[in-house]
Amino acid sequence: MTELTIAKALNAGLRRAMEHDSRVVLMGEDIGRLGGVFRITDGLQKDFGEHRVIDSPLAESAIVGAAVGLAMRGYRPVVEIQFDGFVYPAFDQIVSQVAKTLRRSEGAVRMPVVIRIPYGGGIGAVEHHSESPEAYFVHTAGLRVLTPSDPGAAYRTIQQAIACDDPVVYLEPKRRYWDKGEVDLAADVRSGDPWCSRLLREGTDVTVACYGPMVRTCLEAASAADVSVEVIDLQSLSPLDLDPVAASVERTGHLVVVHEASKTGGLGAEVAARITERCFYSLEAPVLRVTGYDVPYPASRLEEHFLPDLDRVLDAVDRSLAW
Amino acid sequence: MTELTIAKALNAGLRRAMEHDSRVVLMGEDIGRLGGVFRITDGLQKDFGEHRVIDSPLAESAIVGAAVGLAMRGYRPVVEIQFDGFVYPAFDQIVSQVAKTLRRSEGAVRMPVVIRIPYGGGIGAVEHHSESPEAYFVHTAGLRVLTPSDPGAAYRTIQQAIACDDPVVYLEPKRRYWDKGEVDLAADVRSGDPWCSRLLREGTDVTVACYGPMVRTCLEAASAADVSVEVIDLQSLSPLDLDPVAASVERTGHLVVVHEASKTGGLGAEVAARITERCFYSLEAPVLRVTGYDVPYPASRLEEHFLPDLDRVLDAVDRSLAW
Amino acid sequence: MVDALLGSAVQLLTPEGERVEHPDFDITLTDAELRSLYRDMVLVRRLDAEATALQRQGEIGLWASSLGQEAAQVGSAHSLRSSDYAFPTYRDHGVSWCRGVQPMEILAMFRGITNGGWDPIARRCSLYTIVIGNQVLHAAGYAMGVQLDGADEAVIVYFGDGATDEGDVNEAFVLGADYQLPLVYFCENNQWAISSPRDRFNRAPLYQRAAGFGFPGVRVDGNDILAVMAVTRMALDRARSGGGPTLVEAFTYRMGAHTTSDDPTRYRHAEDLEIWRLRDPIERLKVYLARNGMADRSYFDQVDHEAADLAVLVRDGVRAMAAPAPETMFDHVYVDPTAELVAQRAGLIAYEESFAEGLTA
Amino acid sequence: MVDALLGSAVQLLTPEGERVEHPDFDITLTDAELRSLYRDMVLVRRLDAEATALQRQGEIGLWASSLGQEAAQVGSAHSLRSSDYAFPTYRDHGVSWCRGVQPMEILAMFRGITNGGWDPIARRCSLYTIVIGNQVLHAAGYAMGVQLDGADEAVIVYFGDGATDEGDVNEAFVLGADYQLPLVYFCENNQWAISSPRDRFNRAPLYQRAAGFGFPGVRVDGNDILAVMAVTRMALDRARSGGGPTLVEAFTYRMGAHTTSDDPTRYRHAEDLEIWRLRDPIERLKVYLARNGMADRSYFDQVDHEAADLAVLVRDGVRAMAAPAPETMFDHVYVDPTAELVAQRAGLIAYEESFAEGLTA
Ligand SMILES: Cc1ncc(C[n+]2csc(CCOP(=O)(O)OP(=O)(O)O)c2C)c(N)n1
Ligand SMILES: Cc1ncc(C[n+]2csc(CCOP(=O)(O)OP(=O)(O)O)c2C)c(N)n1
Ligand SMILES: [Mg+2]
Ligand SMILES: [Mg+2]
Repeated sequence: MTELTIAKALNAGLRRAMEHDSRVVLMGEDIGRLGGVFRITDGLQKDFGEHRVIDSPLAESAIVGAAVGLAMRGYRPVVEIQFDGFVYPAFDQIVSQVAKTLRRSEGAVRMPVVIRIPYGGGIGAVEHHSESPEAYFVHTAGLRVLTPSDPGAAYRTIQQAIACDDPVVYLEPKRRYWDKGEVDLAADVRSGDPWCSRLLREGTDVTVACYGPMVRTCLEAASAADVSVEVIDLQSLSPLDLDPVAASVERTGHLVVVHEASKTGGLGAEVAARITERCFYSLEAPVLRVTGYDVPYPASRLEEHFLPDLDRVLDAVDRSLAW
Repeated sequence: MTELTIAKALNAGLRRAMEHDSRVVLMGEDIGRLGGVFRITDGLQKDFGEHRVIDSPLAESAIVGAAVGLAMRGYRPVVEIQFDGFVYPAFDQIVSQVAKTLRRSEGAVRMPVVIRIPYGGGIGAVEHHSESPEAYFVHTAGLRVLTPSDPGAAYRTIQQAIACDDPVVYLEPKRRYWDKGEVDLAADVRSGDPWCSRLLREGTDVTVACYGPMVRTCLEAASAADVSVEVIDLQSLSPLDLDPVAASVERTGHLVVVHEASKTGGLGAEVAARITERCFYSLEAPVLRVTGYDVPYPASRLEEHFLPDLDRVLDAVDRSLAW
Repeated sequence: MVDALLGSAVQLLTPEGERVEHPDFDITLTDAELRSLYRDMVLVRRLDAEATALQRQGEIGLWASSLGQEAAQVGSAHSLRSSDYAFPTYRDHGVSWCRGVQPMEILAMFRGITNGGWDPIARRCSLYTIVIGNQVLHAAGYAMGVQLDGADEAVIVYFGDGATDEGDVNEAFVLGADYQLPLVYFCENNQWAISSPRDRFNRAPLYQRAAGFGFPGVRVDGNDILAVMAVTRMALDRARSGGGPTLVEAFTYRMGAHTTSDDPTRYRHAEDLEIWRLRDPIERLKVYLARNGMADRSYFDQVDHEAADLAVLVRDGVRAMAAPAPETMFDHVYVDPTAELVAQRAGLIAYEESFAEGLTA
Repeated sequence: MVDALLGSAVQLLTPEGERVEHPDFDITLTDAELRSLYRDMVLVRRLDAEATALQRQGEIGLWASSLGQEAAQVGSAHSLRSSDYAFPTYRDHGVSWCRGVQPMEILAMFRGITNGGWDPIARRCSLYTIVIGNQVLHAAGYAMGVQLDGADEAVIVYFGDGATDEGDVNEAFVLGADYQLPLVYFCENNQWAISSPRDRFNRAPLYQRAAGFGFPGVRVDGNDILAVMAVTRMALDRARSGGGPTLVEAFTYRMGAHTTSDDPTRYRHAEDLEIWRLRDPIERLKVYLARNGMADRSYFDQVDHEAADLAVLVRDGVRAMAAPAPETMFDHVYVDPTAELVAQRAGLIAYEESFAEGLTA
């Protein structure tokens, strides 16, 4: 086991995937010589060459559209969108082409495309650099959506996303890039299954479901709570794996869902709707949501008030128990 | 009162808005000489001139981006996206600019932009012509989203959308364009408030919430049902007006939400989550959703199986009552 | 007027069917090759006519006619090697035909039983792309792959005059120029984007767009199949030999409605068609073939018979084309279905069966 | 090398500060006007330096430096009438400065207390746009409005060399050409888009992009403020008089990092800067002013003093700039808040107050 940051774990995972399969090519703005603005691809162009780590033009639709074409040719493109707020120019290619090509071609043309996006707030950035767009992708049939929450998961799931024959929107919790954790670099993880929730902390009173950047927040909240909180990292946002959540809620009777994205139409609504349907007679309180507010992501000096924090999670835990 | 189709009611509403306010300009592909592929703008270029009914280039981002600039200049642009599936190239301008400019400018720059989109399936069209993208817009803070369900509502709400100083995504249920209904052309409706649900049919056993093209389906289901079904047309998808739904559910104890869009991450989830939180002790069954499946919109000869119909609504009503 | 617009367009066959010289472009074809060009154009036109009729009869939902654009499509597609790859639009029946896509495969989408219709990898011809401009980026990405493979292949991508307004097409020009891709951008300038006339705004000639991005552009008389082939071949050869991309603007005319849903009388004059009828691509080649003794009456008759047979095949085939089972909509959403989709699929089947039971009960 | 790249760029002042003639462009300015150009460039550079320092001290979160691009920005913005409208990027502090935007208004966004900073309508200068290329379409739409109004106004929009890759910018070229908009596309080609060098791919000169869309493009020495003004003025005059759009490519260099988050040593050589230091836009004008007796030592000293005062004002001003109350994030999401937002706002306030109570209890 090696101690790595999420950033370095992703770098190691990308390297491993490229070593394993020569059809894996990387493409994105500034990912080559610079190694990406977050250095996730650091050193990869030097080691794999300009033909496999491709500095793209400043054009997101082109990046994703070219990935579609590369996949049609049998490549496994892994593209980087520099920041969450810059994925929207590529939205058309993602929704109309990446997500639908397998279906349209009746299985003839696979889209093993990974779209890496650093997402979420908390780093004091300017506008458009702190968005949480996951709900858009989760609502889009044909896409898979993954988000790791610690270095070990990052190392595993980035390789599994690349090995997957379906398109994967891979959301990297940028404020956690520098969080450290143990990674088993020796393990061959490609064949593992990332499409599952992870029970990260057992508890008996309330279940908290979260993902990506909010996982650490929720684990901290659980440690600080004076009740027993079970914490589940959803990890796979599409498809959702709610079996562990339902099983947990059947025991606790209480569920709180936490995400940074705005509340209305966010993933919390889907989790709430499904769990309520599955666990109608177990729930002792409605599923509560702790989320960003329904406002454009605010200027950075206000973001701490926008982002769910430990106290807001605990507050919801209390409200659920007091229902 | 005059009997009109939704298409003609929209045309009359647009005409009225243009007569009333010379800052209202229309822009879109083929909307001028041709009058739009659905003829919604028929005759308007002839009567108001090429400078107010502008045939645009074939470029959706340009259409919406130009609308932003026109609004900055004090105009009230009403743009047409030819079909639902072609709004995605404009998604970036909608999410990053249309939705955020008022907030970014701290109120200095208003965005009275209306983005008209014929949406939904059921007309036997080829791919990309039957999408229901409303969840994307509802999740985007800063946008308002409206969808009319009958000619009277169309005539009223299109004018109210244009009179609104916020940006409005105006979703027109294309399969209902030719549905007829009574319209009061004499009434001055501009100052009315479209941001509300409409109780369309009273009932006591189950509440059905729906919108746009599904309203007629649900009304027909209610007529056919052997229980008493209350039907509420949400009409304003953002902001949602759930007071009438909550009031209804407190009486019926049962709620079914119906939409064409895919289930996961669809609007039904939000309605379910909110109503469950508000009416936790009144609900005798979980909120059930009748929706399109989580697949890309299918080829047209399969669409009748994808789209919720009268029987699927009744089936959900039964399941809710039998819970 | 057309001639003025055609401007510097490459021409090897006049509208009257006379062979002319061009300083930069030439082509030599055998009589058999010339005949097969004629044959393909006639058959594609017949396919188009039948499809239009089938739409009127309600057998297919929509049809986008290729009428008048046969030389541009058949000529360019004939220039491809079988190892090359083509990305057509929804109107390029002449292209898919030449790639070996079967008539029923082409019609399946318009009948509404699939959003695809053929195996794009086997045919080396992508499915029709409906979102304007999207496929131009796919072609650029595919060409990047060809380049990475070091393969002796070229890629051709089709799009309309209207499509050049879209961001995607221009971003694809950037990709082509940046990476010097083995790619031919083939723009069928048929003068109309639905109701929007190309010359409405006195726009710059489309082929000139290329120079601003850093690669050559050339305008060809799109109703002259010899010129189309000469220009496209040269562009494909350039592509394969590492010379980078070329924009070919085939100057032609959409003789029909935009699609069967369209009513062009609302925005263009019937007279405008007359001038283009005189420039018909099939008649032009026919006159040339006949005048030069490359084909005779019996050959033309034989082709007409083939066309009549095709018409029967198409009519019968389309009517026989049944919709797949409803639950097939759950196939191929993902390579392996998710648990949620397995459940939704089962729900649909059970639901449909409940009616069947109801009926038998 | 730079000179080779500059190619046909319009120049009126050599890097050595010598006035030269150009066959097509000229400009006559009073000594006072020339001095004010110098003054604005010096002040903008000082603002830039202070902001960079404040970022290092953690007082602002990020800064995008305009270092080296002062002539392009100040020269073009000085060419505007007050009734014209400007659409700058995040780097165009020289532009916003000349439009009368106050230093604290510029810095507010970088300090993270707003995503805006000033009233764009009052300043006739839009807010900085961060999504690359978006504002070019806004400018086109705004120019459509100017045209509809029949107003004697022009619009200028700024964007970088990298931005020309984006679909939006090219779609904006289509709009400009189609409607012959009163618009000047002002591209600051500073040779870099973060780590991506402009000449990486031997791309076509940027100003040539215009011709392919049907309007003129011109390259100007972006470090020569006289040439920038001469070219921009002519383009603005053309725009106002119905002549349609122009693309101006100001050939310059990004002397600093992309932003304070960037580390350019990873992708470019320090030596490359040397050649551009010799082409410094401020020094060039200073030499010209001094050599021709248009300004003397005392004037230069006075400007330096003004710059020092500005620095103090900026430092103190930024440190004093407090974050607004948390609940202001709910303001101006809609013109009138929705019921849901009223409730969420109340929830936030109550929640924050619960801590205050906790503290006092
Ligand atoms: C992104 C997008 N916007 C709008 C449409 C609707 N539409 C279909 S064809 C067409 C015109 C296309 O014109 P052109 O590119 O010249 O091709 P042509 O139909 O003439 O072959 C339009 C606007 C679409 N399919 N995709
Ligand atoms: C749509 C979008 N993609 C990516 C980015 C991230 N980004 C910010 S600046 C920049 C480079 C811009 O280069 P250029 O247009 O030359 O302007 P310059 O910064 O050199 O002034 C990039 C890629 C962005 N802001 N917007
Ligand atoms: Mg066309
Ligand atoms: Mg630059």
